[in-house]
Amino acid sequence: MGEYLVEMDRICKSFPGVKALDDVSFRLKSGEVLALLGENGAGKSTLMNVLSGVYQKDEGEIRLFGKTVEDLNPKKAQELGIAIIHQEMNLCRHLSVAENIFLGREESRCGVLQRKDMNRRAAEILARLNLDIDPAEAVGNLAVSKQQMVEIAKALSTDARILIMDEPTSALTMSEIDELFQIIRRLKGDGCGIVYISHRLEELQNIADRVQIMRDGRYIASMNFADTTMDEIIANMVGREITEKFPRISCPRGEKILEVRNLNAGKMVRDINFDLFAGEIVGIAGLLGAGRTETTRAIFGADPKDSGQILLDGREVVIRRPIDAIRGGIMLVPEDRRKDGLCIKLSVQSNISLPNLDMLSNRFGVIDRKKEKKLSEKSIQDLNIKLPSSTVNVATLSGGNQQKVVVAKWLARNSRVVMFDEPTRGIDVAAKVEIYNLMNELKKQGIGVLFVSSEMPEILGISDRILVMCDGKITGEMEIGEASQDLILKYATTFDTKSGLPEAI
Amino acid sequence: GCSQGSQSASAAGGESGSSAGAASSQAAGEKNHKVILITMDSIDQHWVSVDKGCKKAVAELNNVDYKWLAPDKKDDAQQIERVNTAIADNADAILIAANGPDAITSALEDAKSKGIKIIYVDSAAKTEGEATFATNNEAAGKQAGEQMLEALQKAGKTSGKIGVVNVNSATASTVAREKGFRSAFDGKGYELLATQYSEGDAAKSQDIADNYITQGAVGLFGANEGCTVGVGNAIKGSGKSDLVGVGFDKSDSIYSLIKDGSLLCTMAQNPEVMGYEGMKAAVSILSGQTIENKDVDTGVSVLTKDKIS
Amino acid sequence: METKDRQNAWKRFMSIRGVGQVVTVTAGLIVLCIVFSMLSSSFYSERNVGNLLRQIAPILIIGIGQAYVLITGNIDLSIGSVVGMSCMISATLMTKGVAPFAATMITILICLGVGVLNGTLVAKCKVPPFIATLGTMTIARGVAQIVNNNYNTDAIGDSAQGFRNLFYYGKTLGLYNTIWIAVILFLAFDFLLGKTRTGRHIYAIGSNMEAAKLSGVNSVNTTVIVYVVSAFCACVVGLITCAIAGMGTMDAGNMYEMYAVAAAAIGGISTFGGEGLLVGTVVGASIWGVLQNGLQFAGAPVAIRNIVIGTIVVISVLLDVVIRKNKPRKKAKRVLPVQVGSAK
Amino acid sequence: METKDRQNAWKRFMSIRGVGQVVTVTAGLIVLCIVFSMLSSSFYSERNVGNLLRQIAPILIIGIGQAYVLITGNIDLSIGSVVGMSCMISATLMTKGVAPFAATMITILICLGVGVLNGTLVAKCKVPPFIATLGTMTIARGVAQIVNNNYNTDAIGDSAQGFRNLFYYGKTLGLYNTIWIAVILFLAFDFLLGKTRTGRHIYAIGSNMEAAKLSGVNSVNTTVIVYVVSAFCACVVGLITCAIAGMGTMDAGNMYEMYAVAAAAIGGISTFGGEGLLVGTVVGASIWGVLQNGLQFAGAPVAIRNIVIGTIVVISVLLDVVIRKNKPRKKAKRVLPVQVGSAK
Ligand SMILES: Nc1ncnc2c1ncn2[C@@H]1O[C@H](COP(=O)(O)OP(=O)(O)OP(=O)(O)O)[C@@H](O)[C@H]1O
Ligand SMILES: Nc1ncnc2c1ncn2[C@@H]1O[C@H](COP(=O)(O)OP(=O)(O)OP(=O)(O)O)[C@@H](O)[C@H]1O
Ligand SMILES: O[C@@H]1[C@H](O)[C@H](O)OC[C@H]1O
Ligand SMILES: [Mg+2]
Ligand SMILES: [Mg+2]
Repeated sequence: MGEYLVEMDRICKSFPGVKALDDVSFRLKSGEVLALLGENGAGKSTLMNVLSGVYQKDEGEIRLFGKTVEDLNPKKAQELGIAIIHQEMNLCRHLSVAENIFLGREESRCGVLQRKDMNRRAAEILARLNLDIDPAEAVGNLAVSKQQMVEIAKALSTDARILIMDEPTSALTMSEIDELFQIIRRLKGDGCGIVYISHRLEELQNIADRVQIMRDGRYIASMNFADTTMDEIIANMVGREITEKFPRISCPRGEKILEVRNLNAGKMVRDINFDLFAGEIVGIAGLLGAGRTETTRAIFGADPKDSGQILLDGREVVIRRPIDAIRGGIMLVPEDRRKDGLCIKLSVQSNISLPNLDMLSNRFGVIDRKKEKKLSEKSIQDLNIKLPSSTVNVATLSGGNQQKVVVAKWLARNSRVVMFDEPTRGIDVAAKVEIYNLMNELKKQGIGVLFVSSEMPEILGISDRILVMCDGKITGEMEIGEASQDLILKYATTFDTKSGLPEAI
Repeated sequence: GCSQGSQSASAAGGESGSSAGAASSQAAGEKNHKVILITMDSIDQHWVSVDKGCKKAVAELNNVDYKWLAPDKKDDAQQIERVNTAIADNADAILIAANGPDAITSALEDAKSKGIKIIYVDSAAKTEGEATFATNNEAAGKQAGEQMLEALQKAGKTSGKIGVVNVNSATASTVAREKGFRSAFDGKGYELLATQYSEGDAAKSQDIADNYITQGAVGLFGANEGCTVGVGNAIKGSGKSDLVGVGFDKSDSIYSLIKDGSLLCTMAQNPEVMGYEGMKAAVSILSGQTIENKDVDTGVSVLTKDKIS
Repeated sequence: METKDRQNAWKRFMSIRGVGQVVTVTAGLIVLCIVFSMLSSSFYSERNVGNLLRQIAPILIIGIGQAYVLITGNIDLSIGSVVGMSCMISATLMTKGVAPFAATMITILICLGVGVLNGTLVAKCKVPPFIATLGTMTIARGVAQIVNNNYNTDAIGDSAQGFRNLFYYGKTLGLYNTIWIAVILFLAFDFLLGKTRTGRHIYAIGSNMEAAKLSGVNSVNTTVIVYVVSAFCACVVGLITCAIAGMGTMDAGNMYEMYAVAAAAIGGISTFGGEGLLVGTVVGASIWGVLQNGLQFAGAPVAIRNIVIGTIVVISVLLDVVIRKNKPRKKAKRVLPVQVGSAK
Repeated sequence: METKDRQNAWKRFMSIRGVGQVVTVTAGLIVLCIVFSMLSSSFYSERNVGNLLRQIAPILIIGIGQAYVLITGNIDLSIGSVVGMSCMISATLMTKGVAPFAATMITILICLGVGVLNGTLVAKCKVPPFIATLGTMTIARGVAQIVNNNYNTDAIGDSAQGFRNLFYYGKTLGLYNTIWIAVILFLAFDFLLGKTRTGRHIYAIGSNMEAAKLSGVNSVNTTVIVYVVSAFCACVVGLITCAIAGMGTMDAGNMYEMYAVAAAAIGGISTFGGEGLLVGTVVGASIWGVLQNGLQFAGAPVAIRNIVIGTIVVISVLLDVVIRKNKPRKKAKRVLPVQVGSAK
């Protein structure tokens, strides 16, 4: 392996109130893939943002290709050969694919944009990634995974020597990930250095040469991937051993709580039928876009239903709006916490009480502050949420705690059914375990738990029964004893012959 | 020097131009009369002239604290607020050009009950004032109409469309002018088109006048300064020298439009006289004298090309 | 440790929705009052204080309405026209012999209709609020004009003296009734916003519409409510305007929607929604009123007045922005960071 | 298969930033013209067409400026006041004997200053655009008033006849100069927006500010540019207004910022930023102008006019919203999650 492309020494970076990076050093050699690992909030993105000029370091030294650089900004970093795929999707949805790829680096002749040229060059880059995307299509019209690939294409188009990928695969399909790995290997062969950040540790064995681990804004360890084990990595990340990754408990199956009969809603919820019993966690597996989110939303009344019945404890409930579901005791912990879960400008207390205000106010709608405080403080305690006081804005909490707030708002009242939609997406190992424990707790209390997840191991590790969806329908159901990855995959790809062949497998 | 001894004198500038040396040679111990002018807005030249007349009188009288409080546009609520302010500011007399006869009445009655003397300039309100110095707007409007009629008949146009550009339907003075103007054409065989309102904005007035011309109008009337400028410019722009434009008020722009023949004439009011006489009357009343003529028509002169040198 | 706790408590207090801004501008208001008292002796006279408060009242009332709308992240440009409509409708009815009470009720009903229309267009038809209310602003002005056939009305007459006293000329316990009306409306709407379920829903949809919906908030109803509140406030100001002049004027309320935004925004209501305290609007409206009144006493010409007011609007918001900048900010993230175990 | 391709091409065409809305409102414009021609014979006369186009020109020009600002997701409320400022400054200078050319240049420079101030407040100081430009709106009106000591100016005089012809009264190739000015500005700014890097950056920051910044787009400069364009357009309209009246009027341009929003929004410029075609503004301004002009010919009273215009503003945007809603939602993409080995 070659010389150092990047040497960062003793970097410090503070945000008001948080020391995000504390004396962190970092090395990247040419021709290597370095996996940068750590819990949520460890400082990975911040470190890479410093390297790519998004943030200015407070202290420390950065050398690129052996030369000290100061005053990095995104443009300068790009010119020096650094490309970054940011953790948050960073595209302009109104602009075309080609316009996004060349944003900030447009080619123009005598002031006139060379649109055709750029479209042609974008098409070449997309072809290199084996992507069938029209460069003239507006990005907003593409599926999320395709958008992610456009971001990757954008990074690659700069011919950078240093490529940073911050969770690039979280929205990609299997074939796209394969494609990405091949490209990474090719770039590595060309002498590029690649920083790879991911919470999906399974991926590492395919590409990682070296790992660096961070925790609480500090450097913890760095080693060759070949010389370490996954357990050692996790222990370093978390600061302690995680004993049980999937803490299953067993309860006797009780009576039937929820019955969904012939539910149809839009194109992605077609003739859904299932039951849910007390004392069990039912997992819903499926491919991305199988219609699971839409199914939970339809049950909850967030989207209109076309037909079908929902029975709770044997009685039919009419759910037209979320409030009907809430009153009936059916809760939904939504998929996208930032977008759907929290009112970020309000206090923790207000967030927790929001769906429960009917219980907290008298018949004139006046809120009983004392009751409100009691309720929120109880749920904060129950869920072990760490915060200075329940009146602080949720925005000031760390992400894991924010997420617990999302859960807390639904557990504060007596519920019969709780639907979790991808509750562990993008969070680290230790936090995942807390969420599993929580679901187990509900199950013990006799509450029906519906658990939507795209992660096969956790579906298999936690559920008592698994439903598989494909193309808006339930295509399979199995007890945990008979479940296997292969079986789930088989059901998950049982498409209607009418609706054509799957686009990608 | 200026304004020793009197705290409230002359913190003023611009709008409330306090007259030079107003307070200077006042006998020690004797209080100045505080007189406040409240106009409809601060925009038209017309009010500037009223203010000029006031200042002229103030300079002669030498015992007046004078302020001009102007709303930034014609708006009843703003005018009422100005009256309230004048009361709170302990005015002895208010010279006011009432936006309309009704709206301001209660506020003025309130002022009267505090012993403040009310003198109307330009436009009176319903509550009785000490005196009024104004144009008889309806008569002046009729006069304007007669000027146009005469010119049209002289040109052999005994029928045709006539357009009217007014400020809005709420300003009593200009509505009266329109009424007078229209009355001049009663039974004379012309078609008076529906009035269009421009808020006295010259550019808007011109768009309206252009459209009238397209509709084939033979004569155009502007009810105040802005309207008249718009009418004159539209006639000028159309290049139709046979169009008859008649308007109200005087300003530099209106003069040049008359000079180059775009406008036949304008009804020149005498705003300086309103201000000058109004101020003098106020001070007389405040010093305990009675005035004879309580309702003075300050008159209009018809300004035609040959009357402007 | 203890001082740090106290410091933190202060910081926390200052960081609650808009408290910081309220504190800053209250200080500004006090400074303004002192300056004007120094510039003119009549400014701080008993008479002028009553007068000043009465001048502030209408701005405060429309400011409350606009604040409600702004907190949901929307805007209401139709306020001024509704003031005009209310003024013209009530006056026209009274000149036609309708009893003041009945005229008032009918006027309120019609104005609330505009609120319902605004709310429906925005929440149900998803028309951008700026455009929706620009449209209703134009329409409502048209209604104000058409109602008495494009003329200001005649005087509403002696039988309406009670009406005029109630809304403007009368005093109760030594204070003008207009001031009482503003105080009562403020207390009522502050209670509604701060202490009730509906109020919480208003903040919630302004902070995150999607999350609020999924928490069972009826976003359409809530949006309609805020626009109805706004229209109601504008309607009351229209009645006051009618009482002031004793007649209906077609262009009453012109530009009031902007004064309302200024009052609310100076007082710390975020134009992006989700935050702000109604008490801020009181301070904002007071600053606005004090400026208008004080600059008149100081004899500042209209032009200077505009320049001063514009500058103060910008500065007051700038201050807030500067203060916020120094407050820790979380970056919005697709993936949420979690701190397990290590969080103290 | 081929028809499907053609369908797709059509769909894609209709889905490009704002094309759909442009097509819809163009149809509306044609209908309006037909209706007015039927209502009044003079509407479709040669004379009126020239006139009408000249009346549309200023609205188009300020519409272009506002469109630029709206596409970045901001708003410019100072447009009307800048029109007034430009009118007063140029007129005052000319009455003071400054040569028209020099007066024009000085006026433009000062107005561009307002644009720079707006852009800086919004992009650099992060003041919400609504408040920032509400402030500069008030300040600029104050400047317009103060410039000639709070009076409208005298006539700009005979030496300025060339100036007046250039901006309003003269014709070139049979068309009024005002129309040519609008056409040239439209072509230039359409080119800038559609064909250059700056134009692309304008769309980009309106679509996703964060992403644009990270791609090296200078968001502050770009924002300043759009506000400068807006101020420049307003300035030109101010010069036209001065040429029309031959004098400076302090309240020139009152409310023009709203007309500008209406023209842009009717023409499909999204008030949320990121999309819209400048050609839409041409249609939007035309609708606005045709309504004003046509309703006068049709003899409609002012009140009816306001109601009609307001309704059309709402309907035009409503149509767009409805069309968007019925656009087929993206069909579900079927994709597989990663499953690379199992965790060790
Ligand atoms: N712009 C910012 N302002 C304030 N605090 C910030 C900002 N960006 C990051 N932080 C804080 O800095 C710390 C490190 O965050 P960072 O995003 O680098 O973590 P990460 O390791 O990338 O986590 P994840 O795996 O969740 O992406 C966190 O406490 C975070 O809240
Ligand atoms: N508002 C929308 N506009 C366009 N497409 C949508 C919209 N909402 C959902 N979809 C698409 O409908 C499909 C079904 O989505 P849904 O979220 O129900 O699937 P899912 O099984 O929950 O998948 P995921 O694991 O991604 O959440 C997805 O492909 C999604 O892209
Ligand atoms: O006489 C006044 C003058 O013409 C002004 O311009 O408009 C209102 C009139 O009362
Ligand atoms: Mg990160
Ligand atoms: Mg989902």
